[in-house]
Amino acid sequence: MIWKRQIPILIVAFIGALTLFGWFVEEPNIKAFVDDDATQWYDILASFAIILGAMNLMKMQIQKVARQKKGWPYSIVAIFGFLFAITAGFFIKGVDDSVAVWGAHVTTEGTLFKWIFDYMFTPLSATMFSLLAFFVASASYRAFRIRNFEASLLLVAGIIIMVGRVPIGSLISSWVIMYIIVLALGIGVNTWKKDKKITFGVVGVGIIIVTVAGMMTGWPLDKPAIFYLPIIQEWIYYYPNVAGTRAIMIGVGLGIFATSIRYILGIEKSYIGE
Amino acid sequence: MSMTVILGAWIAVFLTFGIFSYLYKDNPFYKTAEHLFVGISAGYWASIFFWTQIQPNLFGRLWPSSEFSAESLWYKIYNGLSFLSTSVFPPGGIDKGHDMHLSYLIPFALGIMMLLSLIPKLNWFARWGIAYTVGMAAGLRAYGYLNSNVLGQIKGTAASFTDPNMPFFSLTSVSTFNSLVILVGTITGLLYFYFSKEHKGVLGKASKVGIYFLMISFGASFGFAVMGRISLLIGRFVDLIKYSAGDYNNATLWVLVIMLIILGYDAFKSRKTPPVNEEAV
Amino acid sequence: MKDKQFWIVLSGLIVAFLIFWFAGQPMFNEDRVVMFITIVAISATLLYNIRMAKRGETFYLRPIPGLKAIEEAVGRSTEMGKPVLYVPGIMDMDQVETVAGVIVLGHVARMTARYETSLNVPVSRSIVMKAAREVCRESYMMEGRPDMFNDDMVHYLTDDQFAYAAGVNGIMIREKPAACLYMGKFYAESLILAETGNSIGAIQIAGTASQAQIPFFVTACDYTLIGEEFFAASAYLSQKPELIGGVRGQDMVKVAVISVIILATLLRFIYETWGVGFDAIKLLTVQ
Amino acid sequence: MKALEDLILKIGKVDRRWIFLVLAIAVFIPIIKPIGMPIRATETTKVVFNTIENLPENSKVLVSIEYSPSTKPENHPMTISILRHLFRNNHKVFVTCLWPDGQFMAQDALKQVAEEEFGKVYGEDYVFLGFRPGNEAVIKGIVSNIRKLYTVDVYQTKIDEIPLMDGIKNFKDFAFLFSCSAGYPGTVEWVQYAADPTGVPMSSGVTSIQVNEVMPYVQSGQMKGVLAGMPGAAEYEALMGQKGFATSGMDAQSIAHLVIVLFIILGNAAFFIERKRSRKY
Repeated sequence: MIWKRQIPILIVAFIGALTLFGWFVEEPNIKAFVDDDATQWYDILASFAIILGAMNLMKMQIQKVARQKKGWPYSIVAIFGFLFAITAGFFIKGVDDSVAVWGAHVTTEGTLFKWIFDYMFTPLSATMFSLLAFFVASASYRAFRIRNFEASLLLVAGIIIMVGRVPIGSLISSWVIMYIIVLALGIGVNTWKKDKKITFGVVGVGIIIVTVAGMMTGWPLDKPAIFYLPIIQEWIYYYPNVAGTRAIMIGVGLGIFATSIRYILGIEKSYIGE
Repeated sequence: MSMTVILGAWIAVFLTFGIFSYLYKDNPFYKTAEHLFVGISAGYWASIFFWTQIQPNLFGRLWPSSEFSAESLWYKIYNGLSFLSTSVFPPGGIDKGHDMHLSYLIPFALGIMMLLSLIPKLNWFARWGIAYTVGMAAGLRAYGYLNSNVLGQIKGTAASFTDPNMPFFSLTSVSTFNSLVILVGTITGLLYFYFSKEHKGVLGKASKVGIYFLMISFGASFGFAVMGRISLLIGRFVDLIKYSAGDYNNATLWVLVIMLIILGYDAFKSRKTPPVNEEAV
Repeated sequence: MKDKQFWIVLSGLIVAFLIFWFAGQPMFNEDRVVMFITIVAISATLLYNIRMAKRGETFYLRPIPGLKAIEEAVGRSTEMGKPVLYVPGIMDMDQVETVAGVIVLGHVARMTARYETSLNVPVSRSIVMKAAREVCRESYMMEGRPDMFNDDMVHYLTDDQFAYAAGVNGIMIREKPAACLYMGKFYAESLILAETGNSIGAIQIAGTASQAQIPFFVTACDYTLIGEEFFAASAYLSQKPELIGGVRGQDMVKVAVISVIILATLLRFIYETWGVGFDAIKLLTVQ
Repeated sequence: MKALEDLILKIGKVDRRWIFLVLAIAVFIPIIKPIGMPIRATETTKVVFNTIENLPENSKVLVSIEYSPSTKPENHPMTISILRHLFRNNHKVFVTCLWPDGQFMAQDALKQVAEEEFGKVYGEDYVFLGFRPGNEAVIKGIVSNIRKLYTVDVYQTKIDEIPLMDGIKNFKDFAFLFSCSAGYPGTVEWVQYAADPTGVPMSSGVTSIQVNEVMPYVQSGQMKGVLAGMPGAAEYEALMGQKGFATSGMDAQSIAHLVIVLFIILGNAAFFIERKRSRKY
């Protein structure tokens, strides 16, 4: 029990405290260990963890094949892929030592490993991510609804960022935006007063004001600046957005700090499955 | 163009369309491509991490070529390992510019224990190595997050209101108005996540304002997320267009046509049997 | 001052540090003393609250509207005679969000047991399946309806992200649940799930801390528990002292952060206008 | 009016595969037939440009590559433009990677810019240190002692034999850091463990998804500007006066965004009509 439970907790407490207080200690030996060797050990263990993950995955796939679970022929494909990559990683370089020695082969042009990267790993991972563009499109059509004020705020901010960020946004005149605002105002007044006369009055007066102002100034594309999409977009992005994000960032930062301290003090033991 | 490049292009196109075919429905092309992805990436990551860290920085410190002597017992062990694989353990020690550091036997042992945890009875073996990484990450993050994400942000929020050159209102540059937006937004946003008191009265109003700021930032995230996905799609299309050229024997066109025929035939055939969950793509 | 032991240890440590400091603070990086004090202060606050919670002190946690919404959703399912679908995310139990998701599942299972509504929980990890089953069984026992519980309520689909999404979509379209609850760690599949749920007209409630997915949930679901709200809800439901104490402790730190922001702004104003006091911004810059 | 409402409702129920097709066409056509819309640089992009422009000649700049091929369309054009800018102003460039795939990306960019466009000499004008696993621990290693972490470069040449590495001991020896990042580990970790604790200025190019995560750092001055996604890369290309991949994708990006906005509006129109009708009955 002590090996399975107490020692891991002790390791976390010791290494965690050492690293945390390593930020404050000026003693050269401790500093050298904490900053250089301890981090190197961490890097090495991180690599072992990745290899362990890969082996675990393969273990599961092999079990699937051995027990002929549903969809097992696809697991053979996965195992084949793994073996192929491992072969290129450890057994067949594909080039001479003069081009790349072992170790450099994982990055050098012309090796089998690089070929796998270029023609298998790259298209697969890139396409996986680009699938999402399609899902965003269909969800924006069928699911993103203005249910309440919060959702409408979100969608409006999102649309302004989406259009204002790309070149087409700078082609939309600020006067178009003003007309849209007048119409939106009309909708707002309509839901509030529920009187068609007042609505038409507001919209009519608004349109006349915007049109007269436009004729007097000669309809400049980007003036007045507060109605020009790229400018609105930049303001939202740099101020209200940062304020909201910062609130979340501080909250998350405190959360991570709290979790880390709980780990170091041994209160949180989820890493040993408790 | 060399044969391997053309073959590569064909495979790349096949895999790209294989993944895209999920948009039509979950089908064998997609499943094959996806499982291949799982396998390839596992092997790929394992190889990369081995050759960039374990071989040079662990073995390179345990058996450096700078202190090689054929007589010592330590290097006799090495020669034994070298017999297994000359690529990982080249004759004469590993030359990566390190001195010998036997303290690195500790992470080596922890790493071996991690790998041994694959044996079901020894699965707790991994805990020691994981405990080390958890402890170290906790120590690093506690400081990093507190300094950059809490203190740094407090600093950024506590703006200066005394600069005489600062305009009161300006959308794109620093102004008193914008500094106030940040100040109010951050504080009310934090209040929304305050749980020890019911959100009524002043606190209720403040947290209401806070949620509006949060929603605007989620809106921006939304816009950026859409933007990113579209960019990636553009990248894929550009690649597919590249591979449709004659240099690659029009890989894109051929693969697309063949796949459409197979999926179309399948759809035609399954039309005769009633669809079970047609929309369940 | 209820926790004597805590205060004795803390003041002992402070005295020890003061002695160390006035003894010329050997081997200590003075530039970072602000960070050091901050770390000790926040840790002490957290620890104090956790200890208080463990000693049985009850803390007030504000009602979270999302939990009320869950109750209504289950109620509507009962009225319509349709099942409730619960998705605990796609990650393993080592993620805090999955753990929170499973805790909320326990709460939902108690309601479905009480109202005799059927519950469907597809999962994508075998360990999550075990944990979720255990939690559901316990909830049905506590409501005195062990007869209604069966293991198939919680069933494993597949580990693969999109294959799992396709499987859940299939369930939604076949069974047409009246309520879909998504509570856990989500990635890109959030969109696919929420879209399908929307198309079958289900009430949807989500809870996650995955920041990139929150916007999609907010626009596609009827209610979303955002980040810390989700954790607070699960702490509240779990009644575990270390979780509740943690929420309370972090709340205190948040108030402190807000006070420091206001104070620093004021100090900065005073310092820059009249040159009185000190530069608060410089103090907060720790290199 | 009723006919229009019916039409909107009808297309509101369309199979989602049609929506997929519309998006595919909206992205595909502008790639084939570009319009060439003008690009307007945002303030945060200009800040990055000016910061690099104002570095004194022969500055030592660390460029860290943290992305994989999955986000190549967004990040790669940034890397290319930044390298161009640095080499054009005769700075010394040091390249590291926190992501294993970043090595390939960096290699690709260096080959194109350093070798082919500028004919720079390896070891004198730039060094390619490559990837080390370990996330934030690697950053901590670079900050405290880069020579312990990197004893050899990517080509397995010893660091001591590379002239440019003379006098480089740790992160403080660099004048500037540019991180081209797609997630964890990346920009956030560089701010937390390198820029904030040392005060060395940094900028970053990030994927669209990540922008919001780093914006508070930009606003508070912990980072000097940021390049946001593929549009950010296109803006940088415009500032550099050298068009590239990102610029050529902007038309497709614009059209696709318009299509998505249109989808949101149409979808909500259907939603409101439905709600109005269900209230009546």
